[in-house]
This record gives sequence, C-alpha cells and structure tokens, in this order.
Amino acid sequence: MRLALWLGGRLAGIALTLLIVSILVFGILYVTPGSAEQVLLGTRPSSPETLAAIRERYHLDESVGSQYVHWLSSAVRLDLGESVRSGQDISTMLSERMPVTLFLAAYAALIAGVVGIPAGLVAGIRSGTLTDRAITVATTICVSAPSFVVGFLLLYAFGVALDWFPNYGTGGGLVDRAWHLTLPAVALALAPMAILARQTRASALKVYHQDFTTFARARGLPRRVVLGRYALRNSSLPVVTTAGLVVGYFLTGTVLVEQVFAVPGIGTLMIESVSTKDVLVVQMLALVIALFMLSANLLADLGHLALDPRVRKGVLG
Amino acid sequence: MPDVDPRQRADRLLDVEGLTVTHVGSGRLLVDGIGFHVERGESVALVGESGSGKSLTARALMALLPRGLAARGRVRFDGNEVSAHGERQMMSLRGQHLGLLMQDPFTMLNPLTTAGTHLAETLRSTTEGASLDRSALDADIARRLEEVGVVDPAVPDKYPFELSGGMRQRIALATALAKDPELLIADEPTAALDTTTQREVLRLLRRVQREREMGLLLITHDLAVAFSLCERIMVMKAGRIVEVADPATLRSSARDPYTTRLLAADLSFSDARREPAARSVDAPPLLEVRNLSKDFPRPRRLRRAAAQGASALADVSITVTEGRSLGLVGESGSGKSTLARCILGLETPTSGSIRLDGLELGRYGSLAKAELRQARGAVQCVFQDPYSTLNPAHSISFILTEAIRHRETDELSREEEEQEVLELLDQVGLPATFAGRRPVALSGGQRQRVAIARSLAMKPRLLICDEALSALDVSVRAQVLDVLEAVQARGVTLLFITHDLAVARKVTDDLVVLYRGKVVEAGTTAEVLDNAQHDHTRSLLAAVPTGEPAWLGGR
Amino acid sequence: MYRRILMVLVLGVGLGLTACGSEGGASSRDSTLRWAISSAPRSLDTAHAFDGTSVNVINELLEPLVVVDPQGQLEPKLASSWRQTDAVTYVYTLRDDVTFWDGSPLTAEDVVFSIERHRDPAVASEYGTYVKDIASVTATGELEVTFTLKTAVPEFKYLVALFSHTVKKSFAEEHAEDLGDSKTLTMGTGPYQATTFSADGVEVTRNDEYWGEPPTWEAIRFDVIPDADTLHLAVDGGEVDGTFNVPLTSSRNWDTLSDTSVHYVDAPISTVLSMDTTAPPWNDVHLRRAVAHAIDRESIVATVFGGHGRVSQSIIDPSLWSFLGPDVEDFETTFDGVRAYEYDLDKARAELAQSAHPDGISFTVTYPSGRASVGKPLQVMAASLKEVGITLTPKEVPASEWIGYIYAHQDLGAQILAVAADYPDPGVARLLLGKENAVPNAFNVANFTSPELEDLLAQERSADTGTRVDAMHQIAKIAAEEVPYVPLFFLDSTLALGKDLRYAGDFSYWTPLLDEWANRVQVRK
Amino acid sequence: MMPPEAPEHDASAVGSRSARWGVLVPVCVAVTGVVVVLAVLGGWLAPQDPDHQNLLSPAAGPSSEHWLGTDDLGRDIFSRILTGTRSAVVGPIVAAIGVTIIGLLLGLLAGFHGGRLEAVIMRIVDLVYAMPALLVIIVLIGLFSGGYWAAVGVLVLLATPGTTRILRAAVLAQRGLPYVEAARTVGVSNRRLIFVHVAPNVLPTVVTSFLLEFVGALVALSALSFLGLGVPPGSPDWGRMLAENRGLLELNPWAVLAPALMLMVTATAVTVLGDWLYERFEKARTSND
Repeated sequence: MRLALWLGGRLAGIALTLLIVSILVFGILYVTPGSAEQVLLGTRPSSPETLAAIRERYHLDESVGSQYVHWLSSAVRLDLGESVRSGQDISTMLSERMPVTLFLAAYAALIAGVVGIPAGLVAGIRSGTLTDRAITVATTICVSAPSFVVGFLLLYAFGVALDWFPNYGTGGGLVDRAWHLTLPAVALALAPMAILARQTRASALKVYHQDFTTFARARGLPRRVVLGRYALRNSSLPVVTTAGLVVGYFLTGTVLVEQVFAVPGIGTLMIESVSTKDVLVVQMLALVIALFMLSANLLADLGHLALDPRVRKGVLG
Repeated sequence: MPDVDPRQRADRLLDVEGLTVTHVGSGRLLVDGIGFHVERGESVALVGESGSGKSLTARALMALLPRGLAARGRVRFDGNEVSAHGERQMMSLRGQHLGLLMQDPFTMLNPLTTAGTHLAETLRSTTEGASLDRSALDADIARRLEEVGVVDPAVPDKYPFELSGGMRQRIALATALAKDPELLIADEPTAALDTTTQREVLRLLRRVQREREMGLLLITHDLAVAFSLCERIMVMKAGRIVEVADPATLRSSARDPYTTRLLAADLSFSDARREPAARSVDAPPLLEVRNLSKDFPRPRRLRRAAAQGASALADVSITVTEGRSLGLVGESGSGKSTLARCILGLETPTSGSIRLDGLELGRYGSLAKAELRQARGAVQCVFQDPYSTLNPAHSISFILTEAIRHRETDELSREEEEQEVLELLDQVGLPATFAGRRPVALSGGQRQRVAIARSLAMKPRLLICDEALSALDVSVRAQVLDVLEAVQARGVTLLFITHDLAVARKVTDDLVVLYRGKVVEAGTTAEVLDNAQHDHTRSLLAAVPTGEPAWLGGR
Repeated sequence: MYRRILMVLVLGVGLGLTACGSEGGASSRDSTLRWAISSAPRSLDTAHAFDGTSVNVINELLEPLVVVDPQGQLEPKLASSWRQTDAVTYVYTLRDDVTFWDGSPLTAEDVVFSIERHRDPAVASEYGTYVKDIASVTATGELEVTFTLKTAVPEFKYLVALFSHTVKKSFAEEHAEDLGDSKTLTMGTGPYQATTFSADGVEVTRNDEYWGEPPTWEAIRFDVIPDADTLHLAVDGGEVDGTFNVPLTSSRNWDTLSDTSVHYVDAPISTVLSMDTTAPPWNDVHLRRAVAHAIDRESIVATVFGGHGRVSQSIIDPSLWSFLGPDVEDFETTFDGVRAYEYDLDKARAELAQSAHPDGISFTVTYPSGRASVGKPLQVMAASLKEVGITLTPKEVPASEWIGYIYAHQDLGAQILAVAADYPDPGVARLLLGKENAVPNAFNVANFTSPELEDLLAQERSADTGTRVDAMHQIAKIAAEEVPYVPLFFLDSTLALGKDLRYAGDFSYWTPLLDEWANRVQVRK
Repeated sequence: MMPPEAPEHDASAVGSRSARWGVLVPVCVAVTGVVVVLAVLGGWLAPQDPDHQNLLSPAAGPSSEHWLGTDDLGRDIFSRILTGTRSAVVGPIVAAIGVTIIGLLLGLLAGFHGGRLEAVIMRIVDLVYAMPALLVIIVLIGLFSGGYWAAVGVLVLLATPGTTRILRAAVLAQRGLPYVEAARTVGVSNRRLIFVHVAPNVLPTVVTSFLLEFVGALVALSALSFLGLGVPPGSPDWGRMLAENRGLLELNPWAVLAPALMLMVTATAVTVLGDWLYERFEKARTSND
C-alpha cells in the first residue's frame, strides 16, 4: 500500500514534469526563427489557398496558448500529429524508429553492464595490480573518447578495412540485427561502460575495505558470498545511481552513434528533424527523451528500494 | 621470552613467534617481531595505545592484513604451522578455528542483509551447515542468539540499522561464534559502545568464553577492561610487547616504565578533583540556561531518511557558576553536544533562553555586531575530533593569529601578534617551532592543544570542552588534562562535556546528568557521584570499569 | 504562366541519371533489386510528392499517358496515341489492355480524375502550377481523354508526361484523406505494386498482370540512405545494388570502389550565384562582373566535382538546345559573341576598381546545411574572391530556413541556387528573370528586369521556334552584360551499379524523372 | 593509518601501487602541454595557410610538401590540424572556466548558506542536471542556427549544475567539520569562512572538475561540429574536418584520422591528468603521516 502510494506519487511527479517540459519545449519552438508555415510548406512555393489551408489545419492563426491546448488535447488522446516534413503520423514514425533505438540501447546497456561492472569489480578488488592498471587506463580512454570518433574508427576498422561486421543496415531478426548493430552498440556502450566500471571500482574498493567485508572473510565465508552478497551488492548502490544517470549519456550517445552508423532510429530522426525544423517531431522526441530519463531515475530509485533495506524503511515505513 | 618445553609448546592453542608486519612501500616496521601464546580456554589481553600495532597483530593472525602490509614470522595454531598457509587454507581456518570480533558494531554487519542471514550464511559455509534444512537452521540460529542473550524472535528478520549498538554487537558475536571457533580474537569489541552497553557486552563475552572454554585474545586500549576480563595481560608499545603479567602483578609491580606510565595515566574512578574550585556554589552565575528545548524536524526525503539527526533537548536548565567547572555527562544521544552547540550559536534553540555574561544567546542571529563580538569572546569551545578541528589548509600561526585578530578591536602590530602566538603555544605546552607547521604534521594531542590555544586566544570566560579528551590515548589525555587544569587555574570557567565519569570526577566541581535530552540529576560532583539518586546515574556509575573481575560479575 | 520547372533547389539530390550501358557488379543475388534513395518519398500520391526521389519511386507504380525517352523524345505509355487537333486541344487515346493492380480495367474516367485532382485547390497539389493553363480535361470516350487549354502552351506535350500519372478513381475517392500514405498506399497500373512504405523506405513487388513487357524484378526495395558517406559504405559493402545519388563532391572516393561502376552523364542542373540587382552593394554591375571574373569555375568542376560537370557560361543550358528542333543552329554558333567571364583575377580587380567598392566588400551566402555540392564550391569561390579583396562567408542554415529566405524574397543579397529542368526545353532559364518572377515564391532572386527584357521574355514564349531562338540569344546577351547571375556549372547525373548489373539501353537524366527505369536495370548474363 | 586503497593479504601487488599511473602521467602532461602551445601558437606554427587551396592536388596522400596530405580542396591537413587546435580548445577552456567559476560560486553559496537559497539553487540545478546537455545543445543550436560561441554559452548553462552539485557536496563535507565551526565561534565572517577557510579545501575538487569539464566541453563542441553545427563550414575544426573529410578515407586517410586522433588523445590526456590529480589530492588529504 505504502509502495503503491509512493509509486503513485512518483508517477504523478513524472507526469507533472512532462507537462512542464512540454510547455517549455512548446515555448522554445514557438520562438524559433523561421515561420511555422514555411516549415510546413517545405520546398513548395505556396499559393494563398494552400497557406490558408495549412494555417487552419495546424491552428496557426490562434494564440500560443490555444495552440498548446490543441496539441495537448490531441496528445493525451495519443494523437501526436503529423510530421511537417514527411506528413507521416508521428506515432507511426516513433513506432518505426523506436524499436531500432531501443534494441541498440539495450544491446549497448548489456555490453556496458556485462563488461563494465565485472571489470570495475575486479579492478577494485585487485586494486594496484597490473589488471587494475590496465582496466583503469582503458576506462580512462573510453570515458573521454567522443562516441562519434570511436564509432567512426570502429566502423572503418572493423566494418570497412577488416570487413568483420556489416557497415550498413539494421538487419532483420534478432541475430541478424544484433550482428548489424554490434559496432554501433560497442561505440555507444564504451563511455557508459567506462563510467560504470569506474564507479564500480571506486565503490568496490571502498566496500572491500569495510569492516563488514573483513568480518565476512574472517568468518571463512566462501569467496562467492563475499564477492556477491558483500562486495557486489554493497557496491551496487552507487552503481545503480550511476546507471540511472548514464541513461543521459545513452540518449546523447545514440544521436551521435546513429548518425555515424546511419542507424534509422530516433537519434537520426532527431537530427533530421532539428535540421529541417520539424518542430512537432522535435517536441515529441524531447518528451520521449524526458520520459526515458525520468523512468530511468524511477527505475534507479526502485533499484535502491529493492537493494537497500534502509531506503525501503524510509519509504515504506 | 623464556624458554618453554617444546612438548608444552605443541599443546598450545596459539603460538606466535617473531611476528613482524611491515609496510611494503616504506619498509616501516609496524609490528616488530613479537611472540606470545594463548592456551586453550585462556583469556589473554593485548593492551596498547593507538598505533602500537595491536590491531595489526590481530589482522596478521587472521591473514587479513590490508594490502600494502606484509606479515612474516611463525604462527602455530593447535600445533599446526599456519603462517605458511595459502588463502584457501586460511579460509577453512577462519571462523571454524579462529574467530574475529571487530570494533565497530555499526560497520561490522552487512547493512543490506538481516541479522538472521548473517548467521545463516556463516552456518551454511560449513560442511555440516550446508546440509541443514530451513527449520533446523532457524532453530540453530535461535539457539545461538539465545546464547548471546537475544530471545526476541523478531531480531533475525531485522536489518542492522534497525538494531541498537549493543544488539548489533551481540549479533556480531553470535555470528563470529557460529562456527564454534577455539580461539576468538576480539579487537576492541566495545570501543564504539556506550559505557553501560560496554559492560553488558563484556559480561556476555566472558560468560561465553568460559562456557565454551574458548581461548580469547582481547585487544583493547583500556587497562581496566583488560584487568576485569583477562587472566594474562600483554602490554604493547610501538610494535613490541613490553611486558606480560597477570593483572594483579601488573597492578602492583609493573616492571616496564611504559606500563607504569600507562597505569598512572589511567584514571582511577576514585581519584577526586585535584584542585577544588575556590568559589562557592553561591557565586554569581556566568551562564544560565533556562527551559531550553531543541527539536529537529524529521528528514522528509527518501535518501535522507537514513541520515542521523542530532539529539533533541527538552526543557533543560543548567547554571554555570563563574570559576566553578561544570560537568555535563550522559550517554551518546543524550543531547550534551546539542546543548553546547546552542550555547555556541551553532544551533538555534526551539525555545528557552541562554544568558551568558549578560547576553541573551538564544537567538545569535539577532545580536548586534558588538554583542556578537562580546559573545564570541565570552564563550569558546574545544571539539572532540582533533583531526578535523584545525583547517588543514593553514598553518598553526595563521589559525591562532586569526583568532587574535577577531578578538582585538584595534589592530595589533605584526610583532605583537607573533609574540602572542608564541605565548599561546607556550600556555598549551607546545614549542615555538610549531607556529610554522601545518596541522597535518601534528599528532592528535598536539592538535587538541592548538585547538585549546585558539580558544584561549579569544580570552574567553567560559570554555566548553565537548568530549575534548575522548578521542585521545590515555597518556596523551593526561597531558591535555594538565593543560586544561592550567587554563582553569587562570580563571577560565569550564563546561566539560563527557561520557567518562572518571574524567568528570577529576575535572569538575558540579555535575549535570543528561538522559534523553532531559536533566535527570544535578548537584556538586561529589554529591552526584557518591550519592546518585536517579537510576540512570547509577547505571552510568556501575558501568565505569573498576579493573576488578567482580565488575563483570562472578569472581 | 510558364513555371514549368522542377526546382531542385539543391534539395532533392539526384534527379539525374546517366546514360550508360552496363558494367557494375556486386554480390550474387536473388531477384530483388535493392536501390538506395536519399530520402523516403514524401507520399505515394503524386500530388504531394513532386520531388526527385519521390518521382523516381512513383514512376514504377503509377503511369502517365506518355513518357520521355532517353533522347528526350515522347513515347506512348497509357496512351497508345495522341494528337493535337488545334493550338489548344490535345486528344489522347488510351490502350485497351491496361488494368489496375486489382484487375479492374483502366478507363478515361480514371485519367481525368487523376488530372482533375491536381486542378482542385482543395487537394493543394504540388503540380498546381503545371495544370494552370488547362481549361478542361474530359473523357470524350471510353478510352479517350481530351485536354482543352486556355492558351497555347508549346511544351504542353511534355507536361503531360509529368502530371498524368493515373491512380484508380474509386480507390482514391475511397481514401480521399490518406491516399499515398504508409497505410493506404496507392492503386496504379505500373509494373510494380507498392507493398510497404515507411520512413525507412519503400518495397514494391512485381505486378504479374502487367500489360507491357514482364517486369524484370520480383521486388524492389528502396532503402533510404540520406548520408553520402553511409551510401558509399552501403554500396561498398554490397548492401545495396545501385543508386542515382552518387555525390559528385566525393566522386573520387567512389571511383576507388572495385565492385561498383559509377557512370556520369550531362544533366541540365544549373547552379548559379545570384546577386540582387536592385539593392546595394549588388546594384553595381562592376562589382558583379568582378565577382564573375574571380570565380574559377574550371577548377571547381575539376577539383570539387572530379570533372563530372560542365562549366557554365550562360544561364541557358546548351545541352537543352537541341530539343528546340532539328532546324536550330547549334548552341555555340547561336551564342557566339555573348560576353564571357573567364577566370582572371586582374580583370576582376579592374572591374572592382571601377565599382563603388574599390576596396572590396564582405558578404554572406547561406545554403542548406549538408549540401556539399554548393558548400564546397562556395569555399573555393571564397578563396579566390579573397584574392581580389572580396570576402565571402558561406553559412549553413537548415534547409527550410534557407528556402524560407528565397521564397520570402526580401534582403536577398547574394544567393546560390540550383535549377533543374524537368522537361527538355532551354526555356527553363526564364524562371530566373523578369518582373513576373521577382516576387515572393518565385525565383528571380536577382530581381533582374528591364522593359527590353520583358519584351524578349514575351517573345521567348512564342510558338515560333525562330522567334524563340532570337529572343533567347538576346536574353543571354543581356544576362551576360549585366550578370545578375554568375552561371557556375551544370552537374552530371549519376548512376552507380553493382558489377553484376547492367543498364539496358541508353540511360539519361530524363529516364528516372519521366519514365519507368527499374526494368532496365538487369542482371548481367 | 590504513592506506586508502588496499585489500587482501597480498604483498606481491604492493610495489605497483605507486606506479599505478606509470609513464602515463608524464606523457599526458606532455600531450596537454603541446595542445596548449598549439592553441596559442597553432596558427603561427602551421607551415602553410590552412585555408590555402591547392586545387591541383586535392585529397593527396602525405608528401614532403604536405606532411599529412591534403583535403578535397587541396588544403594542407597538417596546417589545418595545428590551426584547428585553437577552436577545438579555446571554446572548451572558456566553457570550463565559466562552468567552474559559476559552479564554485553557486556551490559555495548553496553549500554554505543552506536554507531557502540552497533550496532554490538546488531545485534549478536538479532540473537542469536531469537534462542530457549535449542533446539540448544540439536541439537549441540546430533550431536557432547559433554559432560556436552560442554553443559555448549554452554549454556553460547546461554544464554548471553538475559542477555546482559536486562543489556543493564538497563544501557541505567541509561545512560540518569542527574547524569551520571553530572558526565560526571565533567570529570569522561568512565571507571569510567561505573564501579563506572552505575554498582552499575544495580547491582540489575545483581543479579536477575544471579538467573534466574541459573534456566534456571538448567532446560536446566537437560533436556539434561533427553534426555540422557551431563552427562554419570549411573551418579548420577537428570535429568539422572529421565530418567533412569522411569521404576521403580511401584517398587520404590522414584527413580523417588526424582530427579523430587529436580529439581522442587530447580528451584522454586531460582526463588522465584530472584522475591523477584527484588521486593525488585524495592521498594528500587522507594520509596524515
């Protein structure tokens, strides 16, 4: 019950934030240079009739406020409007673009998690060793290297020069898609992976020196338990927080990496829409991105709730 | 070490020879070739001040030294050489044969798992334990908790943060004993506990040790505790064992000068005030606190829920007479420090008044500039933690000069300032060369003296000492105490906050006992301590270690 | 009104194709053709998809009455024959064996309906200006369609090839709101039938009941690859079979591909630098001439486009000249004596010295972001203009913003734009001239006009070829003297094909624009 | 007492601790130094005019005349790389300075004053912090066609919250320490407390976060250039060169690899320095002996 209440509160907060974001975005787009009509007209020379038709169709004659209300009332009915660039339904565009991006992000998250966390744990526990040094240097490079540069280098090294991976397309079916998206996923995963590894290393280092870990070892607990229940689980609290924040990196990274690899996801859609001032699409993408980030934070908090009894008590009493 | 019959040697539970611990980076010797033994069922204490290497010895025995430190020497357990063991062999030795109980019950338990899980996972890590079914396991856990005096069936499902310090230390003890070790190494097992809880835990430890006929190696800084609990005392100093004897012998005829000094510094509770105050109780009050209350709002936000709030105060009234030093005693959480912080203006009281030197200090923020200056000059404080009481970025002379400048309305010349810095250092017994040093180069005791000098620079009428001695080693404590007495002799009134009744008896003229934010007893120190009225005062008194086995009950 | 031009406006890349034989080769393959396009068709409804890429795709689905062959000659398609009965009346007779994909027969009603849609303001068709001169279009028989024009339009026969793509009437009426979108698709008579359509591309499959030659491919997949470098990678990796979109700015890089052949043909895509002749500083003819002399067009074509283009000396395209008729003298003879601006910095300095700005000026030229085919030339131009003291700053802006500036027709300054012909007639150039076009939503961005010019422009619209030729000659002369536009270059059309593919027959700029083309892409035997 | 990093009973690994960074630090100092020198002198050191077009030898490979070859307009890649250092580095330095100064002031203000001021600052900070900065910049600069300095400005606005949080946390950690309270009881003014007492103790955090902000800004601005936003087309800017010269990979790989490597190396070198400094400061702070 307390959980439901808490969750309800959080969801209401997310809804409110989205509302605020949508107002902000609407305002920003409203003051963007270039008349909305022109964007809507695309490359066509306009006649007064088409102009009038367009103005009416998109409620451009009305005030900002009532334009926003129009948009909002159809948005809550899940009618997201049409792209002014392609005339496609935005909901259709999102449903076409989203799966690729989600796949890419999930794949990258998998790589980042599966490689980054154990690497950080190993580095933290074996701190000072050659392994630690190697991992530290590697993560330092990965954390600072721009994803588009890495993506570019990967593409030309493994896609073009060595020809191990396809250099274009998203593939069909799970395996083929994974195969096609491996290079982009790696490029996207590197920075978050390094961040996770560094965070895990730092917290593992801290946890491994804490009394409770020493006490566990002093009781002759098996290594598995000491590493898992003690080191990993206690290290995971800051890591979960970091993971929530890393979502921001993912979203930004997706835009650049999709651009480099020409992956038709929401990242390329974002760039295309920005460069053609396809305002309705930009607005919807902004909301989708905000929703992503807010959900990620919520998930991170839920993770804390699941992992940490102290937080659980604070929330649920 | 006297020669011992090899046969007898082989029979010993633990036998250590030439154990050294070195810092690999610098080559510094932290434990310098010590040798000792523990017989079966024997309780032995390793006593020393901080930095003596006693805790490292314990860690070395368990092969749990921090990275960067290396151990050498011969350790035999039950006749078997274990110092050559690898990590895998050590793992089977730990817990089953050698148990370790650590200092801080707040950090020793995994915050994310329940008390029951700690026991269960430990029990399950043995071959017999692994085959236990759930109900047998639960029964075993209950039995073992009962052994340490925990009968509440809800406890196994509780997380460490939901348990009190004493309860945690009991859980930790039960966990350390879960695999029935033949030797328990207890590393300062009560140092982080309140005095009353300390006694309960020590009692428990002794009972369990005797019932199990288990070897006990107690590591402590507190001679009195060692005397009460152990049959044999080893005194350690700077990585060496300087003296081994039974309690009675050590007390009556210590051979090593260090031991003698230690014994002398360790205040006996019966020591009364060395220099009673000149002024009578009827002298005019310097500080009057009336009906002071302080509430702390409960933290609202999720992540702050676990944050520890300060202790509240409820309707506290105290009077400090000029020239008489007042002791404020109570356990942690009783509100002692909150009271001090209210007087210092670091907290704003919820209600009530604080009158000092004719000023109302309940609302520091509303004081005029001159009044504020007057208040600052009138009351100063020495804080508990010597390591963070001085700004690491500045030199000692900078720190003292700053205080001097804030005292003086007129600017002093550079020479005058320098002169006064040297005088201040001299007053706290530090050489003039310290002026140019930074805090990082100073030991804890030296830092605390600088902190006192800084307070004195303001020429205060009231000096609050908030647990100013409790973080110091006994020998250092005595020196700082001397400084404080000298300060008192110069006419400064002390408000002495402590949890240590022995210190209180020695330094204070009057005493106020705080319990859960309320004053439960007040009077002259002698009255309160010799004729305690309130239960809490009595239990505080009972908790002061006497150094006699009887203190822990039984023999 | 003769605004019959498809403005490529540097936006729609790759209208042009190349005539070439075969060659090429990539992977072994099934019978699906994978074709790269730079953007998804905006719609499968011609009324809302009049741009290069959309037309390339739609030409496989919907058919017009007539088409233009590689040599620029009209050929029958849905119409088996046509005749012009008087200056304003055209009669087309339909084939009797044509059926839509659903099996229903094509009727004159369908054709009339499809053309009427463009004339209906409510539809807001992008072909609106092309059908303005039609007075009526009627079904004068089961299989006969008659156009009556308001006034004589010499090139009307070509225009029919552009706007008469026929969609089934009952289908279009049923889907009045969403014809051509990704769910509804369309209903045509073409050799291929649309199956899926999204932002990622279009898939079409063979129409087994096609009335003409059986289609070559089981299916064609149009993949959207907007980025030139990605396209290169996709072609290199064999992920697509071919494209019309080889960017000339990286043609050298494409020429290194071993499994792909790239072909280039002349195309009537003209890029010009315009200067507003009515406002300072560009109202100074000497300044304009100085600029014209300071641009090294030879080097731009040779270096930026790897030689795959033609240096432009006049706003009138010589390659379109021959379409005026068999009796017309060749371009060089006709245009002899028209002032030319060779690259000569000394002459440029001399002109500048005579101008009101002897110390040079600074100006900015905006262009749609990402368009290297104008961005790179602008950089080269900036470098040589700097030599004579004129500072040109190229500035990228979003495409819609750029086109907004052009259409708004205010503060024009200097602009760069590309104009592509969409039917074979050199009259294209008139779009850039005259009062009529010096208004918002038109393309005389130099605001160039004079009474003399207006007269000539009227003569140029004459039905008589001789009059037109003379008028064009005069216009070219005036345009060269006054240089409202510095003609820069004509870009080639391109075709890249995998090595295992060939292009049957001649291939030219006209084919993918005005005819079905995919069936000519064939597997090499 | 206990070294800050060190578990396990394993003496063999200990020796390498001091050498954790090994030769990396001197190398990174050298790289950073070279980049700074190039940022100041790059234009003068360039052997040729970076904008000079040699239209006769476009996209040529390395030669004695052009050490790293030329781009598609025959411009000397080596000179462009050297000249481009300035736009690659100056914007990020300005951004990092801006972020650090504003972040430090806000952090000190919020961390020290507490109360409503802190609540307001932190609410705003949290709001902005939750936004993916680079993405917002892409949208804003893309939609408003802003230039390089507009991008730097927006970057400062969006990156400041992160630094504010870090510095506020550092200030909070100091604020609770007895030395601050002792100074307070002596009567030290708030301003003096902040700038004389607390500020020197958060300086390590400031320096470290400055370096990391620099890297963030370097990556962000080059990403913008890569996407064709920010710097004008044809500028000798690393991100821009990377994007514009992609098509030259087969003809003159250095036209693409050189800017890519410069970006990677600069970012990595400064990050390593930041990490190393942080570790050093931490060590100096935690070891009492």
